[in-house]
Amino acid sequence: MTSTIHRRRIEVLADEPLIPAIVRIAGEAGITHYTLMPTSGGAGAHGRWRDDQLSGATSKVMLLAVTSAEHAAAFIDRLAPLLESHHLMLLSSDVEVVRGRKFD
Amino acid sequence: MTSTIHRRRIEVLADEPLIPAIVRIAGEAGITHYTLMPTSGGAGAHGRWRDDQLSGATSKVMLLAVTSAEHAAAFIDRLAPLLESHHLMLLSSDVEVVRGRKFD
Amino acid sequence: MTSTIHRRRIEVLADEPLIPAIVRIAGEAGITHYTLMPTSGGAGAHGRWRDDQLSGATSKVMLLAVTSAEHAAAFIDRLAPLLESHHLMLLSSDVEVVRGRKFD
Amino acid sequence: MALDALLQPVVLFFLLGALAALVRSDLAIPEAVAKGISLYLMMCIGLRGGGEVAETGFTHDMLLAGGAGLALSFLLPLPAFWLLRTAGRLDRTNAAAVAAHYGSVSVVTFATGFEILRQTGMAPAGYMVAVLALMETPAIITGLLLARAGGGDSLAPRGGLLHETFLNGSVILLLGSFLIGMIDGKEGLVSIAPVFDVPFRGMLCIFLLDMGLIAARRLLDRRALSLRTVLIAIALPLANGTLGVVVGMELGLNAGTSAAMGILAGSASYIAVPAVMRLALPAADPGLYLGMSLAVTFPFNLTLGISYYGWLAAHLYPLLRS
Amino acid sequence: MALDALLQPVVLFFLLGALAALVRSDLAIPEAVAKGISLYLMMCIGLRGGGEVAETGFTHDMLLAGGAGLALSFLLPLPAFWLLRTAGRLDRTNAAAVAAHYGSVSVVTFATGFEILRQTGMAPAGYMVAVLALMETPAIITGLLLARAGGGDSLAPRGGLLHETFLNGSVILLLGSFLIGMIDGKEGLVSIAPVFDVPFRGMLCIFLLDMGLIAARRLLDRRALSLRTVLIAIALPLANGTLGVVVGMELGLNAGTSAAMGILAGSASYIAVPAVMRLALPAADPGLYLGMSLAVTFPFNLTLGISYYGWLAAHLYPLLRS
Amino acid sequence: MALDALLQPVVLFFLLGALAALVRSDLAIPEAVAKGISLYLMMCIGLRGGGEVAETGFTHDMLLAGGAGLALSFLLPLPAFWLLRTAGRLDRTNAAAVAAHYGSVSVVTFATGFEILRQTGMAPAGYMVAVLALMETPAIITGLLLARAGGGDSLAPRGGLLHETFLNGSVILLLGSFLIGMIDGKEGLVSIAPVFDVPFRGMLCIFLLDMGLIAARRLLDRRALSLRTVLIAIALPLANGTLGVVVGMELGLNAGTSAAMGILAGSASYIAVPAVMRLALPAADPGLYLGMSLAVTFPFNLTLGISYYGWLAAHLYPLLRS
Ligand SMILES: Nc1ncnc2c1ncn2[C@@H]1O[C@H](COP(=O)(O)O)[C@@H](O)[C@H]1O
Ligand SMILES: Nc1ncnc2c1ncn2[C@@H]1O[C@H](COP(=O)(O)O)[C@@H](O)[C@H]1O
Ligand SMILES: Nc1ncnc2c1ncn2[C@@H]1O[C@H](COP(=O)(O)O)[C@@H](O)[C@H]1O
Ligand code: NA
Ligand code: NA
Ligand code: NA
Repeated sequence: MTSTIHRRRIEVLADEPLIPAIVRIAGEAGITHYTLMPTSGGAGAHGRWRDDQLSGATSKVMLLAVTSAEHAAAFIDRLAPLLESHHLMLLSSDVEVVRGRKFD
Repeated sequence: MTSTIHRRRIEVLADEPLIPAIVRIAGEAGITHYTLMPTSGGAGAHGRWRDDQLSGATSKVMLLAVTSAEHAAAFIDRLAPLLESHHLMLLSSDVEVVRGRKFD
Repeated sequence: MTSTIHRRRIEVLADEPLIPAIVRIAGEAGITHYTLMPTSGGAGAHGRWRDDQLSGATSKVMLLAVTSAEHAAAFIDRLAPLLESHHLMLLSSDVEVVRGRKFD
Repeated sequence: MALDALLQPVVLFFLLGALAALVRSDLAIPEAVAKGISLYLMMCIGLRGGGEVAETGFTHDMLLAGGAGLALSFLLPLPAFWLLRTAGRLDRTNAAAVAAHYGSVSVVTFATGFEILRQTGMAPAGYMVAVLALMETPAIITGLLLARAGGGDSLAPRGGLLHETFLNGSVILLLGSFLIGMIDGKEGLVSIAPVFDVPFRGMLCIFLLDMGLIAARRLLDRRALSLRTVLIAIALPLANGTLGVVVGMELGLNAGTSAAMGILAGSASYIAVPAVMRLALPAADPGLYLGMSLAVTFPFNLTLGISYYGWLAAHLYPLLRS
Repeated sequence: MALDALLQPVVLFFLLGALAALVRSDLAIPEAVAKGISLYLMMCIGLRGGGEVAETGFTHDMLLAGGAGLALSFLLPLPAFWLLRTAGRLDRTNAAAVAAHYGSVSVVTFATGFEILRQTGMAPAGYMVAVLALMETPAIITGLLLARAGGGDSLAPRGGLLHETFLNGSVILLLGSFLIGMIDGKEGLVSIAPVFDVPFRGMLCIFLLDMGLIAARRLLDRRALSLRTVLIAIALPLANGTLGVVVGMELGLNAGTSAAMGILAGSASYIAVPAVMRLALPAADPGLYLGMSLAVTFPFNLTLGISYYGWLAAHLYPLLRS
Repeated sequence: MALDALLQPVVLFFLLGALAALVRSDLAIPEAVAKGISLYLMMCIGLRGGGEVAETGFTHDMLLAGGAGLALSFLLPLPAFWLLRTAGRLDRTNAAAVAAHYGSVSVVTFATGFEILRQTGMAPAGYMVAVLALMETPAIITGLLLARAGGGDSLAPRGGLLHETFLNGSVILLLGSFLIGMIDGKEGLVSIAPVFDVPFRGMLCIFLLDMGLIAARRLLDRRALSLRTVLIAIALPLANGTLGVVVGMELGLNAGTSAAMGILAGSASYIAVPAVMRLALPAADPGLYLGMSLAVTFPFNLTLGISYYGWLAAHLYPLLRS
């Protein structure tokens, strides 16, 4: 049976215009591999929204990054102060991967 | 290092026309914040499907809600009886967030 | 309160043209139920990419399958040797479901 | 007429799509584009109909046709329900859901039929577009009554199902475009004709290419379809369509308009009704009602049905008029 | 003119969309299609303007109009900011973000106004398209200065915000199409006119249907909008538009061109500016600035504003010329 | 001719897109729309070609051109493979994958060349569309043989790779539209010409704007591209294109048709082949083969290649005929 290693699964939901900046911050935290997933709508403390590609200002993208506990912690530390001001959602959970090195 | 709090990550996959109703039920369970994610196809006990925007009747949407254990339980209790009849998929897992209050 | 059962949540990110083959392999591992989710871009060891529907050769799809530990292990065993050569990402995590039998 | 009709680009593109799906090609039209075109077609149909009514004004025929359309949409599900329960061996819920589809109408079948009839000099009256819009929803109500379903279901929307039914996007867009067409009249529409009139047939080709793909893929995954249901999905349009033509004739409508009435009666919905049924009768199997209406009845009407309704109207006309 | 303008298909489709959203219909245009059409409209406008300038060549009027446009875009946010701070009771950041929107312009409002003015024989000069492009971005700079925001924000892009501002997709596409229009001239554009000229009005109808849906849905979810902000969202276009018309007149531009200047000054951005503001002033509420510009000002301009600016220009013209 | 060709709207929009990407603007065409347009272009090309063949009927030239096309597609990958292995220093798998792209063809390069040749009075024969379709797939087989790859790979589809290859969506749509064009003939297509003929050039502009964005963005992320591979991506079209023109001439095809043969031989696939290669040769780097074909060869052909093939054909013609 293939052995798996534990890593952190980090998910950040952010407005589309903010994604390049968040990717940059991830890089600063040592996270260079990620996947972007589309969303179609939602609701939160700042009201409802539905995907709007017109200006892109109110469409949100989910950034998924699987990484080591250290990098995850560094990323969270950098992002934490921005969560409230930038209406971000940050999730962190446990995940298992096969090729451990690939997700450091 | 930023401290994180444990919450429940609830995911519900449902046909697009059912989403407003499910959002309503979530609200009754005290869950008012959520994110909708698109899907492009799949297969289950009721056969294969691929996204069809024509009538929307057979395109499915994934509703993601991060909430407290109590609200999650209340939501699951309300949804459980509908899972089979409405071809829903309900997933619940552990997740860590930074701003605990925001996800109660 | 509705009782939930633990299952494995398997996620595989793969180039669109590979999905049918991966679905086939999942079937061989006893996994016949799955959901496909779109992605819009990302970066990894093989560089950045953004969704391209022109040839579909460089757009990636996330396959989500919730299943029993055994089936999950069988699937991972079959997929492990292909991960590197086919630029796949395989994630496995714990998830709770209501109707256990449905996710065996 | 049959063969000519079959060899028209619109039909050939449908067959091309079906063929591509049957040989399991990966050909696919982006869903967003297909959806956009289907909305576009509704705007075209609505504007065209409204523009013509703006010229002819309200006529006696119009009221007759409207009343007949409403009646047909309300009543056609009843025999269909009976047939599906007996010959089709479906349970009450599924039978009711399917019956509603056959009482309602298919916008694209109507559009294609309209084009084909125009080609053969049997252009239907413009007000039939209004009849089309009128016929979309009543069948849903009959279907729900047959299923004994109400707002009882805990997922049924607050406002009740009628809201979902009458404010369905396709209904609103069709009626709204029809009104705009009536307000602006043909002259007022000239400036937008390059979009909503001239390219209509061509756009229909692209849409039918997609419909061919969708229909054939449903047929391949025919889990829900049995030989019985397939046969019924051919018998219902024939019966309903014939009835529609005869009703039109009896009301004194001209041949083309009666043919259009037949097309409406014989067609089955795959946009408005499925969306409501999924919500109102979740226990009903979408694979069944979409399989029957989209994978069997739609192709049948497109390839044979329309020509038959046209032929019937053309040949009954002299008899009934003499 | 007002009523005629209101009954044009373009406006009626906007109202249809708004109505559908208000009655909570599920009607929706796929985002990809809406985005595609908005890019298409920019290409059309750019090509048309460039083609005309290629004929007229650079004129004195053109320079005057361009300078005036730049000045208006830079300065209009100042009084707006003051009004939003005092009467609107907004904090500095939100006031600055909103002010930037009103200094900038709305491409679709301009396009619709252009069509309506042409219909009434007041076709503006082609170079106003260049003025449109010039006016999109300066207001953003003023807005950022008013908010005292710079690259300080840790999420601000490396290249600073000016890059985001001037290389915004809509700005590039508009200017690029304008240049292509100038290079190829009207003759060179003949072969692509069937796409970029003839169908323009019709495509605008589809786009405005979507705008109606978006605007009304924002209005329904008017969490961020107060009566004060709604009133300001009507007062600003009136004031700015009037100023724009007068400035155009004073510069000796003809009536139609002055009206266009009024439309530009009176319109508020909902594409370029929100995208930059979301990044530059994250603390500002998108619900507020998009609510005001998209849900209030845009419909106001479309239904009344444009007609008013045109009327004003038509009546001031003789006075000032005599 | 070169400069004229460069200043045509189609090319200018490609350059605009490339420029926007190079300055890192966020301009982007929704993928669904781009995909929709690429399918539309294939339908147009197929219908047009089929319509013309319906008039001319099958000719001796047609068979010659078809045979030559097949041969070129099968054989061109061989010298390309050798060049990529030696000068390009690529491993067997990557060399084989890239070689297959250059044996196959680019539909949009052909379409653009067709338009440019028509402008300069060198309209190629309609049957070249059939040759285009014939040339899409044989090179894939040669490529797979060169890579010594078969169904061995555990991910290779059940039906083997030939299914993927010959039933690729673009191949089916092109051939299907060609057949429909032949069946209905030019008269039969008149009613859909407003969609599939008149707007062709304009739609091509929008598509090329997107291609410019995609190509330039690939170039910016040229991880996989070395100077060697870039030079080869320019040498191959020149060599293959010249060969194509000469072959056409030798077969006695007229200048325009020979130029089209050169365009086909000189162009590289970026739709059908990558999709199959990703599946058949997963070890091959998509960044490499898409980078070469899309980011280097496509722009080269569009800006210089097409004009060169046309020039060559125009000048060789008299020589060979005398
Ligand atoms: N508890 C939650 N669960 C799922 N999504 C959330 C949650 N909270 C916020 N979001 C998403 O994040 C977006 C911004 O959150 P907020 O800043 O609270 O408006 C919302 O519109 C939702 O799409
Ligand atoms: N075990 C599973 N893993 C992932 N997705 C599932 C699973 N079971 C069901 N689904 C999704 O839920 C849909 C409805 O499930 P069913 O009611 O079993 O047909 C399926 O079409 C899948 O998209
Ligand atoms: N650690 C990671 N977290 C999230 N997504 C990843 C990660 N590694 C790889 N991916 C995704 O998988 C794709 C292929 O990975 P690679 O083979 O490393 O290029 C990347 O382009 C990403 O979209
Ligand atoms: Na019917
Ligand atoms: Na303004
Ligand atoms: Na080639």
